[in-house]
Amino acid sequence: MTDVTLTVAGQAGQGIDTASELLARALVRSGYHTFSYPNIMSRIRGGHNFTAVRVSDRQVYSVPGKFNALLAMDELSVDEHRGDMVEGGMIIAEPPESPSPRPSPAGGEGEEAGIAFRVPMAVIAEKHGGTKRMANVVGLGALLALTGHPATGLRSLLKERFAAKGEEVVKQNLGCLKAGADYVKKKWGGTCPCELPKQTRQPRRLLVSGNHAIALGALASGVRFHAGYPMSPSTPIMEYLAAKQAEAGLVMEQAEDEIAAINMVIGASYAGARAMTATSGGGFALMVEGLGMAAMAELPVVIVIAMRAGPATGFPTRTEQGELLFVTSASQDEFPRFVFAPGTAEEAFYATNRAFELAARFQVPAIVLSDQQLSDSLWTVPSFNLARVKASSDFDELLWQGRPANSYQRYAFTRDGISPRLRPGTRGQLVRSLGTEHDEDGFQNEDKAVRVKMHGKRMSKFEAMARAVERPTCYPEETAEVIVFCFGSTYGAAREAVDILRAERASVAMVHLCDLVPFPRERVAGLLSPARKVITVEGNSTGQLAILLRRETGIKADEQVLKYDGRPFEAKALAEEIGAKCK
Amino acid sequence: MTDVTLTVAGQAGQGIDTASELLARALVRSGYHTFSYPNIMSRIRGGHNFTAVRVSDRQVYSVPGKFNALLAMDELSVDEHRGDMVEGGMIIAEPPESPSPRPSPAGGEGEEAGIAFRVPMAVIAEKHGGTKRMANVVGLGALLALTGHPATGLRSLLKERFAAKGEEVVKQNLGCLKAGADYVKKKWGGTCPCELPKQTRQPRRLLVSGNHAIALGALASGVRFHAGYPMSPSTPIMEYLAAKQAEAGLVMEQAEDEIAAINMVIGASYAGARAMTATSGGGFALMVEGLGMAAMAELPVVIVIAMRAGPATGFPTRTEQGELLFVTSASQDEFPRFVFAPGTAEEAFYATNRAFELAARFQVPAIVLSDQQLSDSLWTVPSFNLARVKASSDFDELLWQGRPANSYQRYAFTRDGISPRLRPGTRGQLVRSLGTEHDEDGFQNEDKAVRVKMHGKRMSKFEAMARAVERPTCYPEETAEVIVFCFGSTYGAAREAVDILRAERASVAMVHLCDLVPFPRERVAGLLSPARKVITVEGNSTGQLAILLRRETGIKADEQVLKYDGRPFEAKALAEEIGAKCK
Amino acid sequence: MAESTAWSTNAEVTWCPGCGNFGILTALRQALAAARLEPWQVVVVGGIGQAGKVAQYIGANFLHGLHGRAIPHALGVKLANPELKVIAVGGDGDMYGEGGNHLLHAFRRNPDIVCLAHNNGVYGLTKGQAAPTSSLGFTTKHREAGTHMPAFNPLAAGLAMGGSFIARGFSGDTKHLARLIGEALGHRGFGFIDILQPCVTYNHVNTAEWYRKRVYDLEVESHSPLDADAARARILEWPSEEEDVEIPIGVFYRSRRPAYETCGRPGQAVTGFAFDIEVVKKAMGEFR
Amino acid sequence: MAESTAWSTNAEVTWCPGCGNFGILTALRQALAAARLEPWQVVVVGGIGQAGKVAQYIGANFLHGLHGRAIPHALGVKLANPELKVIAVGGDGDMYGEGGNHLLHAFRRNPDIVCLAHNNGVYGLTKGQAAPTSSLGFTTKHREAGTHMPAFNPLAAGLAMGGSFIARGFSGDTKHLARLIGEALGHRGFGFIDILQPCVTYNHVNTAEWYRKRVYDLEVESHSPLDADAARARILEWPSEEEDVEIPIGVFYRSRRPAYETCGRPGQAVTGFAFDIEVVKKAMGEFR
Ligand SMILES: Cc1ncc(C[n+]2csc(CCOP(=O)(O)OP(=O)(O)O)c2C)c(N)n1
Ligand SMILES: Cc1ncc(C[n+]2csc(CCOP(=O)(O)OP(=O)(O)O)c2C)c(N)n1
Ligand code: SF4
Ligand code: SF4
Ligand SMILES: [Mg+2]
Ligand SMILES: [Mg+2]
Repeated sequence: MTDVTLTVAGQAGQGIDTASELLARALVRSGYHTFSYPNIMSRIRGGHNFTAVRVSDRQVYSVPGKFNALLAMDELSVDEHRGDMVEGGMIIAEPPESPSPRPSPAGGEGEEAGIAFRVPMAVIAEKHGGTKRMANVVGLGALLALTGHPATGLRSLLKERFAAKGEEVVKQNLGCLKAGADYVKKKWGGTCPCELPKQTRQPRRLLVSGNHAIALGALASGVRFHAGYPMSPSTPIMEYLAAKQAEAGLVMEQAEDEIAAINMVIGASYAGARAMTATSGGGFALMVEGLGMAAMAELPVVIVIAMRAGPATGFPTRTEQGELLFVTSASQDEFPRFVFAPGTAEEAFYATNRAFELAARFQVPAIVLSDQQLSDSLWTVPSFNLARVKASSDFDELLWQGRPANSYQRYAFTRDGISPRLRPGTRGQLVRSLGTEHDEDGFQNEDKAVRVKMHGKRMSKFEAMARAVERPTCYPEETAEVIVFCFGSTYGAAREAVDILRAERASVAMVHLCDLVPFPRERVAGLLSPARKVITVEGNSTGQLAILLRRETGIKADEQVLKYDGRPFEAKALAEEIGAKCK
Repeated sequence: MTDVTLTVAGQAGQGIDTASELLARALVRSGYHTFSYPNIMSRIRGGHNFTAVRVSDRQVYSVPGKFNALLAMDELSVDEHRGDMVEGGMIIAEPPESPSPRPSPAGGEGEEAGIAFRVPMAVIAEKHGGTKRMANVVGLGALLALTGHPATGLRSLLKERFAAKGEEVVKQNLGCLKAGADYVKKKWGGTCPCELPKQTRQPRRLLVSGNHAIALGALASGVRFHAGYPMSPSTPIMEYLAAKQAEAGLVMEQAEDEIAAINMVIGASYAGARAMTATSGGGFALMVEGLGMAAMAELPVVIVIAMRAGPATGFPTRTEQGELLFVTSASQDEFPRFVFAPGTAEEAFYATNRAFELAARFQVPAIVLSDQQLSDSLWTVPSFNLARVKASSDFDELLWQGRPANSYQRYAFTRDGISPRLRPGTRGQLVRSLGTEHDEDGFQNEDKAVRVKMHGKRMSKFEAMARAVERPTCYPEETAEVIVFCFGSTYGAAREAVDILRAERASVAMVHLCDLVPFPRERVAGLLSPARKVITVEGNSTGQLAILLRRETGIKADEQVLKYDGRPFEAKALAEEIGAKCK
Repeated sequence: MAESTAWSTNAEVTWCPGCGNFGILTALRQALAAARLEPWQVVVVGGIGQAGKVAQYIGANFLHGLHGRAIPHALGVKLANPELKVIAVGGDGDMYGEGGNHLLHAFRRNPDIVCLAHNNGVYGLTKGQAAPTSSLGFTTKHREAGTHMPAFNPLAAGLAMGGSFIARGFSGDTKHLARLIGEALGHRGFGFIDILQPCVTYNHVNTAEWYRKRVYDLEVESHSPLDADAARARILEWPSEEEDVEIPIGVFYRSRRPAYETCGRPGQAVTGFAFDIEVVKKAMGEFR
Repeated sequence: MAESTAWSTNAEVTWCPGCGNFGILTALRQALAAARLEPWQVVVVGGIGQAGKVAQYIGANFLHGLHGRAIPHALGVKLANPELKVIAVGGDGDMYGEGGNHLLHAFRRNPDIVCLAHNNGVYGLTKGQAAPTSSLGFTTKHREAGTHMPAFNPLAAGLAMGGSFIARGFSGDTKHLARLIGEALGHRGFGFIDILQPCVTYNHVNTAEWYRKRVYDLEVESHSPLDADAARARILEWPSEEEDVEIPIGVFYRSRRPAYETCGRPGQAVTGFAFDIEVVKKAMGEFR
């Protein structure tokens, strides 16, 4: 079994993203599974960023522990990650300009785990017709050569990627790639500190970030309107849909602020468009009033929230799961809503589709709760199955043809609390929507009996909504002595931790909750009965999932694993923690 | 025992507020307890408003059932409240302009409970030098005469109230009052359908709205800065502090929107002022990001939220308790906060003081959760005891005298997580506050160890905060078989319902939670053990207090009484509901 | 063409007797009736306040939204379905206070939306606080010292932001106002009208009388709305402590700019449920 | 007087090499050093974005707040303690996008606050989206069609709102900018400076070169900042597709208006814990 980690590190602006993405994609195309997590600072140039690309022949879901290889674009990266290398791991780095004060990493020197391969990447890049900025491609060439993996995949990828920039650029890139490989082959020919053999099967998989999976999920659900305001780590969703405007016939509007964004979405939804916005916790805080407006007017909206560490501006580019309870009860007074917290990019795609479908069906807001780990990581996923995607119309205009003029009642009382929708602009009918308490016709009404009935109508949807959500995922079985509960992107590490523990013969299983509101109460209660011990694992400091579990089922988690340092869980460390609490 | 209800009803703009307030105040001065709840529509003129003034020789806390007297300023009010009268209750109204289609109310006519006293109030007002607008004073005169209560109190009140407008206006008002009394004395001399005898003891009590009690609590806590944006039912707090600016040396700033308001408050708090804002749920929704900012920067702020029915614009002038869970977890990520939900105006005064003191001591945000019933009602309260008020400084400038220049660390790690505060402008020291994760000096920092420590520092306050809050109120004892739990202004009706039930020999007691976050977990758990049955009573549709109880203690309420029609609980109806659930 | 009565509704009108809003409502109904529009083609988006209630009093589609948010709501409607005639209505607190940012950027965007701002110089529904348009020194019940800010000048803001239709009406001159709204309805772009509206209950400075004495019609003075400099000068005409001048009403400025919903947009309604699955497949393929 | 070095901090400056922000930082430090202020007398309030980081780079008190909220934060500080010298700093996204409403009303209020808006025509920290000041047609990585709105003109907005100090600086002319900031620091009122700032990473239209070729000093052209009409005309000078004109920098307009914190206010710091219990007793008595 292969499970190695190739890390690209350096300053913001040194092409860490590109290099690591190209590397991962080439490997995915050749049949590997990958998981890349970008560790980024809130700046555009300089500082220290690194992306660890985990590569395996099985599916991988979480950040690695140690690195097998490091492509260090600056010396700081070498210093920073020396201690992260596996014994004998390779470090590809520039020859130090001046001998560093600390001993430079070298094989067998005892305290250093990494073996240094000093490659003058910038010089080589310049020599091969490129600029210094192509040093990363030289590095990639060197790295790949040292894994013994064929460079063909990367070569065709570079060709595709730079085709638009002209042949010259393609040639330079290919030249750099080759020169990097040649340099190491010549100097350290035959060394292969981290082997990545060619895979035999090459299924058609995608390499996609969580954000892009969500955006694709929206496209596959017929999204036609997105208004947003940039906010890390959600911005790529809006950027992606902006780029797709013409092709997909959709409107992407960058608003002056988040309040405008959500209220435009509400307007578009009223008009009849499938509408969404994406933001992070701070932007969502500004949308809270709009959330209630959508609910009161019974207009479906989808809000994606990619959580980052807070409070307030917090850690703009780092992960956390601190907003579960917030989104569950945000906005004044009460109304039904959906909350989904997918665990992987694949689940994010389908959960986004569920969000659109169920929001439309029940005419309520739906929230997709992502986090920086899920949103920013690059995931290897099987091609999304469009046959599994639900896409149905929320309008039945035919219903209204031939009806007496002006007979439409936006908030007609019905058996299931759902009043048929109509688009404004339908001949002879008027559509009245509002955020004030109202009667069936959609006029403001202060009567208490009307209030009780109308509020009841809205709230009554909740039960059917509870039946419409998906059950939690149990892995690998339901009868273990210890059950680990988690939500969102903690799934990956928890799942792998369970594998590790079970390999050590521990009776542990896990339950991942994606569909959190309405809470799958019975199902979870059922899962708990045979369990001896409940451990919750989440990326916050108060144990919000544990609180939710308790308030919904009365069950108190026996143990909690909490993390709030802005970094994702690591499977091995998590396994140790869980293991310790199992005893 | 006296417990009667005198209701003033009519259109917005007909002086319902003034008349009912004068009536209540005169009765309080003469030794009665009163409770007035204004039932208002979201409009300035017309429509139908009414204020029921409950008058008793014992303390009263909640809206009445039936009315003993009705001063109806228009015929709609007569029609509207016919059915609300006790048998033989009196209705003072204008002679109908045209005979009404329905039989006009008269004593002994069978289906009508009220006895009509037709007084041409407008005509009398105009005859006595006043304008039509003084019809309400004529009505008051008539009403008081029919209770047999001396008019001296009301007379001196009118003198005080209109002194600033000149003697002529005073004279007109006194004339109208007397003319009203004379009219009924002449026509129905000797009739006294609802007696209000002179009280012997006349303790110095206040008649104050919940909003004004909160504003006074703020003044007594040294508030020096308020920024706000008008929103029913909180607006009177801001209006009151605006009027007190010069006298109390404070700044009241009407902001362009709620976001500006909370962020000004944060700026003022940073500068060192005791600062607050007041709003309703919709305005608070817009302040949610600022709440997190205050928390991250560790700046004390006090936010008063007067809840109204929602979602969205909902019922702008009606009551509800739908935001308990929202305020408990509002804003991104996690931080400690206080939440107080006082039950009476008296409690609101002291809770506001607690909010200021504890916010300052722990450098955290504090929320005072009021609702339209608490905020808008007029309460009879004993003079607030300023000796019970805590008012201590949150700064110790002396500490920094003689320290080396530039040695101040805003976020210094301390044993209790509380770093000494300093005002910017202190010679030789710099104060750095921010909403991004930071080190002790107050500089942005992305290190994970620093994050864990700094987040831990903030969160660590929670335990001491939990020790600082007040215990829930038990009434009248702790060992009953049934315990009713409530929060906020539901207190009054619940308390009276318990009285009613105990008078019927039911073993019922109640617990009122004012200090809700940190939740008094042990105390509540302790209270629950001997109880056979837990019933929660709250003004919302999902049972948020029950959810909070369960998530904090694991205990599930056996029964819930929920109300969400925008109207407050009535003691008698509530007693019946609780009684039914006791069985 | 729809009759004028078709533009009313069953909702009880809850304004104070004598309120300037009645004149605006009448003018709007007349303008709609004159504009050859059918009620179902029109969406009125209202903010929260006395002014915003207009949404419920016009017999058309309505979205009666949040305080301050009529413009983003309206923009969402218009971008989603450019075929609808969209009218955003709100008070001066709504449009210039809570929603000030949206108004600024609406002028820049220039969507084909009519925007009516009822300028009564006060917060009516919340009982008489100063509004952005309250004049300097305007006192309120509880604030005897008066406001300390010069009044917000919405027309100047519009001109500064590149607005394409900048007008002022007066609720007391319904005929003129109806014509103005008609012009705004005909304009392809952001048709903004600040409407002077007496509030008989809370604004005792800018009364109907006060306005009636001072307003004059720009057209009569043969002002050319194509002349930005002239517009700039006219916009500054407002009575002050020092000088009691007349108040111009009419179209101050007008220009041709493409309507926002036609700029780089699908150009047709994106409402309803229909999309091209092939686009999704292709999009997925790009992640290989 | 504090030395210029006293105005720096230990925080690592995280801007891209070549970023225009460096020039602004230098100019601000120079202006502060020249202004006879002590660091502890100054509060820098920063928004969120590349520009807002200035708060952490100036060796003074700072409140580094929320995106778009530097102005209300600053106003709170100033109203609570008028003795502090308060400087609000933010990007064009910060000040004109998210915080646009606050800026509008700050011009009206006229607090004695210096406001520096780093105008790089782009959202820097979030990686290159169009900002309100992006020029019409400005393309971004993902939006090849470009923006469809004319650029926000902050100076025109300021003038329309009755701003009392309206200026433009250029990060590439530190000396001029330092003098301008010095003037704003000396002005008793809202000292607003829009600062042209190249973003080497994301704005390839308005580069340092582009600006350097075009900027000219208003003072050299003997523009009088007391002449509002002249200011209005100058403010419109900006290169367009049709005409490539020069860009004026300097003080466009200046007027005397009382600073807001002196209007009907306690007039002194309301910070710290001290209040008159007698006032409370009297207040209580009023409810008898
Ligand atoms: C977010 C929010 N803040 C405050 C309010 C309360 N509110 C309702 S109407 C209004 C202002 C009314 O003034 P204006 O917009 O001028 O309208 P008018 O009543 O004068 O027509 C306010 C502040 C609200 N509904 N929502
Ligand atoms: C409420 C909120 N929305 C969005 C963001 C994300 N954000 C951070 S900086 C920024 C904009 C940066 O642009 P600008 O203000 O022009 O500053 P610059 O980086 O260009 O100096 C945004 C949108 C945020 N921090 N908070
Ligand atoms: S308060 Fe003023 S604006 Fe509101 S309805 Fe009455 S008169 Fe009109
Ligand atoms: S992205 Fe632009 S504004 Fe930000 S630091 Fe780099 S050059 Fe400066
Ligand atoms: Mg108004
Ligand atoms: Mg910028």
